[in-house]
Amino acid sequence: MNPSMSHVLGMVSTGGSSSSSAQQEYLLVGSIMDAASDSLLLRLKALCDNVEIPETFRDHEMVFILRGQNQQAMLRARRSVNPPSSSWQLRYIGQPDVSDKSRMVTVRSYHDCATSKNLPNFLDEIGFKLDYEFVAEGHMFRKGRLKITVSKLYKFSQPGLPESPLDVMTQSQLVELSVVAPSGSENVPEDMRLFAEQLKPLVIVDKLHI
Amino acid sequence: MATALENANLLSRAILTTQKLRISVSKTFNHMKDGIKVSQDEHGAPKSFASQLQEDLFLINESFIELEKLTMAVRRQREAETIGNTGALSMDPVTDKTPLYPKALETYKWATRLREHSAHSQAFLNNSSIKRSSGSGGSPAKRRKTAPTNLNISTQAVDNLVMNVNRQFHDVKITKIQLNPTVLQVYVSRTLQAIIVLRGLLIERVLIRAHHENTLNDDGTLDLWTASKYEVFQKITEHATAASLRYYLPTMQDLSFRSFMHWLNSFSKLFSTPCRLCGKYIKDNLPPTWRCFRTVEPYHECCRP
Amino acid sequence: MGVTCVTQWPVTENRTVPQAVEVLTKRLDALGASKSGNFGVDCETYQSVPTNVPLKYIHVMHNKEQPYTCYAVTDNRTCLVCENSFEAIMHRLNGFYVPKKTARIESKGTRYEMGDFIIKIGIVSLGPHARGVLVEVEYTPCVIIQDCWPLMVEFMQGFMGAQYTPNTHPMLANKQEVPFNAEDTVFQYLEQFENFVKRGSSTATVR
Amino acid sequence: MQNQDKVLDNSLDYILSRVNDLKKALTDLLMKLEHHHETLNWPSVLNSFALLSGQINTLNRHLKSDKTPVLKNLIILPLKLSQDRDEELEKVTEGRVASFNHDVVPNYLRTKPEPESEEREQVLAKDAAQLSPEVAKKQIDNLNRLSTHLLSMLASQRETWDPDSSKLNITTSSPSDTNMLVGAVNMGRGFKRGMVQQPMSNMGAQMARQGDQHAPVGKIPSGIRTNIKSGGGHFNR
Repeated sequence: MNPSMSHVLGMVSTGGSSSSSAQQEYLLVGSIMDAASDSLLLRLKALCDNVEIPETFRDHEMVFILRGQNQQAMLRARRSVNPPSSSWQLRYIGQPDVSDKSRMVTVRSYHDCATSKNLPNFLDEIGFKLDYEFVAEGHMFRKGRLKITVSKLYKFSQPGLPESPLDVMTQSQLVELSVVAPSGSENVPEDMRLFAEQLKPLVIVDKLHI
Repeated sequence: MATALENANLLSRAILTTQKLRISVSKTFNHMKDGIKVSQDEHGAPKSFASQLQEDLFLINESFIELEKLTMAVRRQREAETIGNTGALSMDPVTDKTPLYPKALETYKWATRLREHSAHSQAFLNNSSIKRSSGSGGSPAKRRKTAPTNLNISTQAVDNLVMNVNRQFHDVKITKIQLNPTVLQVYVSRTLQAIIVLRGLLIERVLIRAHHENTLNDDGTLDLWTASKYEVFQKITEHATAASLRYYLPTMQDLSFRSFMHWLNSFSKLFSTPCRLCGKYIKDNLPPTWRCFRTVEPYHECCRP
Repeated sequence: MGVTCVTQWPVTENRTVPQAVEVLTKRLDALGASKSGNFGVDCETYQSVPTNVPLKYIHVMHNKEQPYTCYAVTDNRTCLVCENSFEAIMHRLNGFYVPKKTARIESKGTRYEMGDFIIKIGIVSLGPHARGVLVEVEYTPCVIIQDCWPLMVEFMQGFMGAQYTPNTHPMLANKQEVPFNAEDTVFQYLEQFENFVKRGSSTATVR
Repeated sequence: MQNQDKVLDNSLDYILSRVNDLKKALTDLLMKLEHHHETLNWPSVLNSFALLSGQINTLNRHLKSDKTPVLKNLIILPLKLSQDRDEELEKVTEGRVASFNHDVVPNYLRTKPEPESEEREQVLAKDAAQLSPEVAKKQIDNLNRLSTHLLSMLASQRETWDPDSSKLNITTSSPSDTNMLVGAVNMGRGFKRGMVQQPMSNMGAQMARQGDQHAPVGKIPSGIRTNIKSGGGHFNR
C-alpha cells in the first residue's frame, strides 16, 4: 500500500464529493477509555496512512436547530479552535437509514461544505437556534477513504467561549470510523468492517444505537 | 533498585563468561581440526595432543561452571520480583516509553516512500537524459566569491536606515524579511509593495507588486523573481529599476536609498492622482506610472516631459 | 480580486437587447480589448415556508469567476461564502425553505480584458426572457475602492460614453476603507437583479 | 408367513452387524485407554465417544423404525438348561458364556429390572410426585445459586492461576460510555443546560426523523411510542 498515493486518492475523492449530490456517510462508533487510548493510537499509527504527520485537532462544534410546526432541521457548524481557523464547516447529517437491518454499518445522508466565518450569524438570521455545543479534541487518521477519529469531548462551563475552561464529558474517548461516499457504494461497509476487526479487542465499533 | 543493579552486574559478567566460553570452545575445535602444532609449554617441553585437549576441556569446563553459577544467581534475583509484570513488558508496547516503536514505523513508511519516489524520478531522469553542464553547479560558488567586500555594511546600519525611513514617510512601511543578502519589503500605502534587494545600502534589484500579491512561493521560500501579474506594476517595476540607477550614488549610499524611497513614496496615491500633463487618470489602460525624478510629479509614460 | 463596479447599460426604445450589447462590444473591440472567455452570475432565491419560519429569503448566488464557490445572502445582506455543496444542504431544508418559482435570474455574456481591466457584458435573463444588460468593470491591481473610484469612472466613461455616470458605488458610502472582496461584487449583482425583478413584476401587473 | 420370517431374519442380521460395530468401537476405546493412556490426547478420546454415540444412535433408530418387526412381540423360550460346557455357545459369545445354565439365563433373558431396583425407583418417583412445585422451585434456585457461586469462585481463582490471560482482558472500552458519547454528539445529551429542556428537544428530534423520511401518516404512532420511551429513559437517568 502506497501511503502517498492513497493520500492523493483520498483527496481526489473528497474533492469530487462536492459536485455529486447524493452523498452518504457510512459510520461505526465506539469508545476507548483514556487509559487505553495510547495503545489504540499506536495501533492506528501502524494501520493508517498518515503516520508521519499525526493529525490532531481541537474543534468547536455548534449544533443548530430550526423548529417548524411539526418538523425540525438540524445543521452542525464546526471550526478548528487550535490551530484557530477562519473558516467553518457546515454539515447536514440525516437520520440513520434503518431500511436495511442487515447492514453492518450505519448509513445516513451527509452533506458538508466549507463556509466563511460568519456561519453562526448566518444560521441565526435564517431562523436557526443554537441547540448545544461542545469541543472535540483528538486525533484523526486516514486509511484510504476511511477516516478514523479518536476524540475527547468537552462541554462548556461558559456558553460560547471555546477558550474558557472546559469540563470533561467522560473518562472515555469517542472513536468514529467513517467514510463519505456516493450512495450505493457497496464495498464500503465491508472495508470498514475489516478495519474495525483490526481494532478489536481494544475497541468494538458498532452501528449507532440512539 | 539495588537488586536491579546487582542483577545487571551479574548479567554483564555472565555475558563476559559466555564470551570466554565461546572462545575456549572454538579454540578447542581449532586445535582438534588443525592438529597441534609443535608448541612448547612454559618449561619448553613439547606438549602432547592429549594434554593440550585436556587443558582446553578444563578451561571450557571452568567457564561453564562459572556461567552456570551466574545464571543461578541471576534467576534467584528475578524471582524476587514479580515475573508477571516483566512478562507484560514485552507484550504491551505502551509501557515501552522509548519512542522506538513509532520511530520505526515512521522510518518504515519513509523508506517505502523514498523508494517509490526514487523509482519515479529515476524513470523520469532516464527519459530525459540530458547531461547537465558541470559549470552550472559551480557558478553560485563563483558568484559568492565575487561578492563585494568593500560594500559590507553592518546590519546595524541597515536597521537604522530602515527605522529612519519608516519614521520619515508615513505611508511607507519597511520590514526586513531576509538578512543575507538583505531583502526589504516595502509597503507603500495600500497601493503596492516593493521587494528590494540591497547590496550594502545600494539597491541591487527592485520588484514592484500589488499590495495583495504574494511575497512567498508556495513552499514558503522568498519569491524574488516572479514579476507582478498586473501591467501597472510591471511598468512601475521598470521605472523603479530605472530610478534605482538614477539615484545610484556609491559614495553616498545613505542618500541614494533615501532619495529612492522618496521617489517610491510618491506612488502612495497611484490610482487617485491624475497625470500632471493630460489631467487624465488613464492612458493605455494604465494610470500615471512615471514619476519625475526631481519633483516626483505623476505622468503617464508618454506624457513625461 | 480587484475592485468591481456593476452598472446597468440602458436598452433604449429603438434597440433590442442583443443590439445594445453589440454597441458595447464594438466599442470594446475598437479600444483593443481582447476576449477572454465567458462569464455568468446567477441567483436563485429561496423563500421560507410561512408555517415554519417567518417570511425570509435566501439568495443563493454563483459567480463563474469563482466556480467552486457559492454565496448565500440573507435579507440583512449577511453573505455566507461557501462551497457549492451548500445547495445540497439547502435542498435538505425543503420543509423550511423552497426555491421561489421563476426566480432564477442570471447575467451571462462575454468577458473582455484590457490591460488590468476586466469588462464583462452580460445579458440579464429572468426565466426565458432577456431583461436588460449589465456591465461589470473590474480594476484588478487595486483593492480599495476609495483609491481608484475616479479612475474607474473615467475608464467606464471611456467606452460607455462621456455623458455616462455610474451610480455612486455602495461601497463608497462605507467610511472604513476595507479591501474589496468577492462578496461585494455579488452584492452589486444582487442589487441589480432585485431591481430587474421589481421592474419585471411591475410591468407584468400592468399587462 | 415365510415373508415375515425373512424380514425378521434380515432385521436381526442388521442389528447384529450394528452391535458388532459397536462392540468393536468399544474394544478400540478400551484398548486405547489401556495401552496408550500415556500418549492419549483429549481430541482422540472425544472422537471415539462421538463414534460410539453415532453407532448407538443408528442402532436406536433402526429399532424404532416402522420397518423393523416388533421384537417385543417375539418370545424366547429356553427349552433346555444344562450345566455342561457348550462349545458352540462359547465360540459365539467369544468365551464369555461357557454354558447355558441356571446362573446366567435369568440375567440374559431378563425383560424387567430386578425387583429391588424397581422398588427403589418407585420410591424415588413417589418422592418426586409428593414434592410441591414451590419447594421444587426453591430447590432448583438453590442449586442454581450454588452453581453460579461455584462458577464465580472458579473464575476468580482462574485469574490467580493465569495472570497473563487476566491482564489481556483489561476492559479498554465501555459500552455505557459509548452510548453516552454518541448521545452527546448526536442529540446533545449532557451538553444542554437545564434538565427540563431535554425531553422536549428529544421529542423534536423524533419529529425531525419523521419529517426526514417522509414517513406515511400510519407510522406516526410508532414514532410517538419510541419517543415516550426515550423520554422516560431520560427521567430515569
